[in-house]
Amino acid sequence: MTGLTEAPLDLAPLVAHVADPEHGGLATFLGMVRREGGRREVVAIVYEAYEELAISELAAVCEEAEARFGARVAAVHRTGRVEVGEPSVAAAASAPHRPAAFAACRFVIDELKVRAPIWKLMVYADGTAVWRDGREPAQVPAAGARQP
Amino acid sequence: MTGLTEAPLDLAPLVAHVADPEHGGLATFLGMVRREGGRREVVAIVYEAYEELAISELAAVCEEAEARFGARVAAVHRTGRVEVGEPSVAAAASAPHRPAAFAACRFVIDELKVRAPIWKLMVYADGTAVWRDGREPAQVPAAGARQP
Amino acid sequence: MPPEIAVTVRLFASLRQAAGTDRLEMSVPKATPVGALWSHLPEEIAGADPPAGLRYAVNHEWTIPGAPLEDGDEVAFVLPVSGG
Amino acid sequence: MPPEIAVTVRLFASLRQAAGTDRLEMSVPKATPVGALWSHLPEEIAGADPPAGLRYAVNHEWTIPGAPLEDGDEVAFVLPVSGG
Repeated sequence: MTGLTEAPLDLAPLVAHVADPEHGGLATFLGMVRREGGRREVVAIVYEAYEELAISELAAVCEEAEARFGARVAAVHRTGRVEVGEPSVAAAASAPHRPAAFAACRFVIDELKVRAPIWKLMVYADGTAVWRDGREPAQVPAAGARQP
Repeated sequence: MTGLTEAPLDLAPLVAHVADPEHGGLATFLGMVRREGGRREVVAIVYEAYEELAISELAAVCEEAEARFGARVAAVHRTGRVEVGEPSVAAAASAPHRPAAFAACRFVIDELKVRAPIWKLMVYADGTAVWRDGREPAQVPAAGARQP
Repeated sequence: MPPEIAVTVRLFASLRQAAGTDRLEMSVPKATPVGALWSHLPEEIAGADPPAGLRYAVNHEWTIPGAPLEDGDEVAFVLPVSGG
Repeated sequence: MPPEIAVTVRLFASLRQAAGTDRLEMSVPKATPVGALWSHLPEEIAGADPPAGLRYAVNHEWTIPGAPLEDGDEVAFVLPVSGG
């Protein structure tokens, strides 16, 4: 069970999917949209995926974790708008013992955050919104200035 | 939210309890009763707690995790009979970032397994049952032999 | 003879099962250290020496084996927990 | 002049927003390396040099900037993902 969803995330089906009577440990992780108190308060994040590649990367990360840790793994990422306090990504991993369950879950979340092509549009309380896709500096100068 | 319960464990109320709009990571752990294929197949574990002290130890472990990792933490342990494949203990921890959420969750489960006075009666498929309370060797000799 | 005091002993797991009850009322000499209480248990309950790792609680708080008992104390034999 | 090939370009995030569409049909010289495609984007979309960390996928698989494009390929500019 890996993939993308536009619906609110629920841990229960992931837990049911990875549970195994031979496995004594089951770790999960939810990545939550946080307010980020700093200069500008975040009210939501809109997630946009390159769906075909995001789905195959999620599946690849889960398969790697299963092989590496002897675990059963599931991971689902939200697309669309997610409000502050709501989960944007859910991962679950079970293994015979506790350390492998934690390690597999941590591996999955760390890897998919880096590898899955899913971008964030930060939506702020002041009504502005900014993409976090490495292009922010280029969008600032209106005259299309190029680097030397 | 810490304590003991005779009812099946559910992650959802623990997740709701630790969720915080300033926290971006939320880790959970379920300890599951596992079959333990070895010589004798486990079908269930009966958990017996020294309730007053188990409750205060669970609370102390959660408070220590909250102070140490800047986390919000919850942990609930089952009492009574838990079948193979069902959870016997649930912990949840949220923190501003991922590493602290995982670390707090791991700390809670590791500590409470060692500190909370909760014993296991292993129930096997062959109809036998054995307490794991450090007394097994003393129960074997019928003649009450004492060590020299 | 020192005066006797009454203490309640909480039993768990295999101790409770061996005793057929989860608490015993015992009478012991005043100021008996909690760590000496095991030797006052009926042999059909204690069976042998206390298990390695036995800990003690008095009135629901951890205590050391040398702590002297007082009248009315509730003592718990906290057998080793198995984790996992 | 080398023959032209037709490729579809998938756009995401701020690129998609700047283009007002999530895909462009482009015509480029045969065997153009995928890493050279950015310079063929209309300037109102590309805006500037490609961002550091830009990656490429062709037909939904990762590829290297030097991979030559073929007629009918679907190219994706995979902007840096921000994690967290």
